[in-house]
Amino acid sequence: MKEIKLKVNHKDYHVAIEEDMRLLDLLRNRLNLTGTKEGCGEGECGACTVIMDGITVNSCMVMAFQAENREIFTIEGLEKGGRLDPIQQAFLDEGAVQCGFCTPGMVLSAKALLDKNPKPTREEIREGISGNLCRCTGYNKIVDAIEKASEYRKEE
Amino acid sequence: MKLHVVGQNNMRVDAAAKVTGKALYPEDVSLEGMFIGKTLRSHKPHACITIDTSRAEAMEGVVKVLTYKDVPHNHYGVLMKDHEVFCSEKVRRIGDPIAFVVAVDEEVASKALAKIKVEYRELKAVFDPEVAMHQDAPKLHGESNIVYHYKLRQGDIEKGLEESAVVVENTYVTPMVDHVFLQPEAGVAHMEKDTIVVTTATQYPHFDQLEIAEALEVEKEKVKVINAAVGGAFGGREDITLQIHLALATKLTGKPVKAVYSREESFIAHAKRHAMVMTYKTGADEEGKLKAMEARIIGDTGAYASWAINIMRKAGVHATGPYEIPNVKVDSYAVYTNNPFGGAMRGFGATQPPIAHEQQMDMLAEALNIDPISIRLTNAFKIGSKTATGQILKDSVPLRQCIEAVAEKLGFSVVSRGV
Amino acid sequence: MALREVYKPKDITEVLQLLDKYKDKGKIIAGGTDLIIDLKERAIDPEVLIDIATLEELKGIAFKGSYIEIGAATTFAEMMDHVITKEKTPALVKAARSIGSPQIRNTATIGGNICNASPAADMLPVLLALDASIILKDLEGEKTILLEQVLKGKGKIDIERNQLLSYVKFKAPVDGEGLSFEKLGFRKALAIAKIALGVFVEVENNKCKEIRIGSGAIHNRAIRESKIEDYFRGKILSDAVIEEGSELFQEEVRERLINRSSGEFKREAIKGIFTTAMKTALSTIKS
Amino acid sequence: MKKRGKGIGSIFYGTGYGNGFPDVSRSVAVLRKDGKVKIYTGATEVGQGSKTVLSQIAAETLGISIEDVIFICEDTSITPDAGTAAASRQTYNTGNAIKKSCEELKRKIIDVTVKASGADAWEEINLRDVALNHKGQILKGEGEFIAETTEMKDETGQGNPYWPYTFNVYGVEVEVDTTNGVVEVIKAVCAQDVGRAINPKLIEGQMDGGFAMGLSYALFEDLNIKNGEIKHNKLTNYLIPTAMDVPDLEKIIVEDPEATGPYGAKGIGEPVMIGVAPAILNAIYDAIGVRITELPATPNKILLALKKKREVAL
Repeated sequence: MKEIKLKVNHKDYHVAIEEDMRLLDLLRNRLNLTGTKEGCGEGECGACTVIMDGITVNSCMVMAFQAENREIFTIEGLEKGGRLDPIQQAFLDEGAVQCGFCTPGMVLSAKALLDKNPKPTREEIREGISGNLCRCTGYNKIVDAIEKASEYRKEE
Repeated sequence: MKLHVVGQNNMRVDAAAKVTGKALYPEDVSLEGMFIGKTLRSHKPHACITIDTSRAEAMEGVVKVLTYKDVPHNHYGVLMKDHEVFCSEKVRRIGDPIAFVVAVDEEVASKALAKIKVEYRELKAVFDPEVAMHQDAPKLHGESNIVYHYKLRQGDIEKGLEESAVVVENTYVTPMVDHVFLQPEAGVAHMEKDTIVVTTATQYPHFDQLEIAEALEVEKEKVKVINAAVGGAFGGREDITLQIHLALATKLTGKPVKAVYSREESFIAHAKRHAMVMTYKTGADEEGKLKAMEARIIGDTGAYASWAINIMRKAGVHATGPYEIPNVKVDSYAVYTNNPFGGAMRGFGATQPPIAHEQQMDMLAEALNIDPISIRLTNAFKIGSKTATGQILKDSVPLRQCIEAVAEKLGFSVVSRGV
Repeated sequence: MALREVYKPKDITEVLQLLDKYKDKGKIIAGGTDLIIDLKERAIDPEVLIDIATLEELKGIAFKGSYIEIGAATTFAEMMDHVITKEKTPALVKAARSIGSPQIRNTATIGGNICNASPAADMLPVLLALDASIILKDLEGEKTILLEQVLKGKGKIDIERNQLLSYVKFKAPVDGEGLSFEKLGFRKALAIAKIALGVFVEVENNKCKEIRIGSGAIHNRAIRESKIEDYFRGKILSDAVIEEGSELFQEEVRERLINRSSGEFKREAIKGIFTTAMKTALSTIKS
Repeated sequence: MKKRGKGIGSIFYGTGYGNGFPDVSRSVAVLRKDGKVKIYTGATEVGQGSKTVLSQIAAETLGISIEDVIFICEDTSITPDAGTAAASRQTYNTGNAIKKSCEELKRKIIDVTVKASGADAWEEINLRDVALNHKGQILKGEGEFIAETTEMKDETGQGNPYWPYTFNVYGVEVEVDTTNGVVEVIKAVCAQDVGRAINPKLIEGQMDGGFAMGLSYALFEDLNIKNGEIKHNKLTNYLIPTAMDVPDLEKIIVEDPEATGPYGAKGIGEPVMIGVAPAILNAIYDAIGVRITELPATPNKILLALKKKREVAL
């Protein structure tokens, strides 16, 4: 048992963890943020993607104790005042959501990509989400949505 | 008829909950005081077994270890009841469920699995469906491994082939593949007075309800299936995986029980697309008009039938492709082997034959020096066409329109054969 | 899993003390992208994890005289964006970019890639081509050793349990020297290398003065293909010579992988990927 | 060397369980106190979009907006059985059942309002008012639809196993690297017969998803089963395409309304996936003159087939 402090979605947490716990287990089981999903447990599918200190990581490949004093963003942290983030809105507008299991990870990869490269080409978008596997959409409408999101973000 | 909602790009009614992470998939559901369940699966393809769960049951934190002895009616299956909820005497594939540990948490459940002793007395196994069809091959269920044989006959195949200017013969092989829906199987079961409630992700909640009720020998109304958000299916969630295990566990312990499969367990637990060996002989006249098509399709349904009968029938009906062929002979078989079991996957038996018939068409075209578009337009179904089963296509047959649209967009023309 | 203690040390000395204290019960974790899978599959069963992911002393890329030194905890994403690697060793950037996915590149480190010692590791062929060395520290001091000498086999690396792989260093390529990286994978991302090659070549008055070929996924570890190197040294690197050398390489691969199911394929494919790697290396030479 | 080739794959697909297997969907439409309408049916949303498409069919039949339809399909104790979310049957089969249940509800509402206010033109009727003023039993309509399918004869397979049939054609252009056998799909077109598009954007999503799954079936996927054991049993060795492996797809929706379909709609969930692999295999042949007859067409299979072709040619 170990106590750690970390910030998740702008909120400070002081939480007890097990030494062998993964960041994914900490988010889902201790903080009940079940929007972050586990699709493979091997760092392959990206369904567990979160943003840690500004960069995307597979939270199944980060130990919980490694998150001490770091800032984490999960899908639940994107809405501001009940209003969807432009990326979430673009995913809805472009029909980029089907079963939804890859969507949280996909949205966060898109956010990290756009934060670094506000006007990416379709190829750059494809590389930006190349760590997020999807079996339903065939990716094209997700690429459309991220293109649309870069326009929405410009207007803000 | 002016339509104002049909034809519109309405926003998906379920998208907002999914894009905000609020949608609840079964693994996201946790109940007060719940136990964790884990399945022990066979790692031998064909063996007689004896099970000793005593050391697991004695472990601290283990609530119960379920085996076939706990199951009122140990048989289930979508068509044939050839599955066992837990294997009693024999395992027929790697991954067959043998026991289900119910424990206070994940770690105890995993440790307990390792404490269950299974003695395997290996039996001769068969993995090649063509070998499995022989009388002397090891049998999995009953007297024969041939689950089903579909016959399609139209016209006179010999005459058709003789009259053909060109006949092309080849064998095509497609492997078993997996649905890889992103959300691994998960479920939570709990009691609401005397009703068993199973929350899971399934393609047919009412059928899961029926199979649970039959296995536990309770009335259907005493079972309620809640279909949480489903993380993709593609046919892979038509067969039972953990639903009966969870229902039985909650019924016998009175406490909520949750199980979540790892990706590796998902790979060995659920059905696969049937592997098929398809031998085709197709004949056409000088102008590329199809005269005859003979196909022998062998489907490997692995250790259990699941939808093999409907799937191999669909393969047989669709073996011709969307073309009018006067003389047709098709035999499609579903055969048991000790491979993982074959079941529904997107296309349900009609996905494999096009790998054959569309390449046969191109080979005929090449032999007759016709381009691939023309040979398809010559034979393509249209309103009034008769299929090989004698069915008249009476309405909405825009196949030629589809071929022409694709040909035009891709700039198809007679192209060199890559020589 | 009997993991009892986890540490996030503030500096290298504290890391070394922990390593010395726990010896084979302690394990370094940086990106964790290989280690956590090993933990899950019980391939390893450490009692103590020592996290160096955020240890500034072990991060960063810098010139040390004519050498470039990379901290072992530097991630592939950092290597892809750094002015020195982008300017001096674009092949190393290409190798980093070919690894896994953005999420993996944001956490996986060059030190981790070396210590995991996968035969198909994407970074090792280029580092071998650069004749890189690694700096190992322990409580007594530090030692510099050629990377090639520590790679012993699949997952086997010759580093003591109380030693910390701290830096990787290699001479920065200069005028007259070229470097390339080529990888054959079955997917455009999240692709394990089927063949990986790093080629360093130095040309002087049109002759091959020095050549180093690092290979991955065609042996039980990343190695230097010395037999092929010997063929090229001193020759004019014409198309015909490259053709001949590539056919020698095919023969070498055929023998080496004679009873491997992938042998026939890799023997066929090595010709094209090696030819591309050679020609690219030559094209990067600035005279 | 990189060589290019084009290929086509055209297929047909009979939707529904088929061969006389009972293919039944049921639905109940209930007028709520606030004038909205609840639809109860067991049809499952697995990601394919049925909850939205079926809500649109209900809204169209009742002349209301989709926001006024509350779609309930998650609980077996309050929903009638509507069969599996499979066989590309939900839009067609349950769509018809929902349309019938809404038509019955509409008839009951008209009966009630004619008695109360004489108005019988549906456009003039305001459901909120009807719900508020109506005192009697709650107004609901039930609908059932059974697909047209007959059992085929055992010996000859003659009969009408499926109805309707849906058609799909893919055309692709591939580039094959003859030094390593890697295939890249550089251009792709899909023409999908839909009868009538209930929601075009959702159909496009199915076409994109079917295309990626078909491409994966042709080039990537193999469980690699040896002696009954799945060797490719993890996402690291069982490969499916990443976003970088799938090109953009040109999508042509072909409408030719089918008389028995709800507003002419047919099922498309499976056909959108089936024409891809054959088209890719034909394109590979067109590029390098090599027939891959055993899936998947991985680089090693293609490279060794090219080698054999060269040796045969000598």
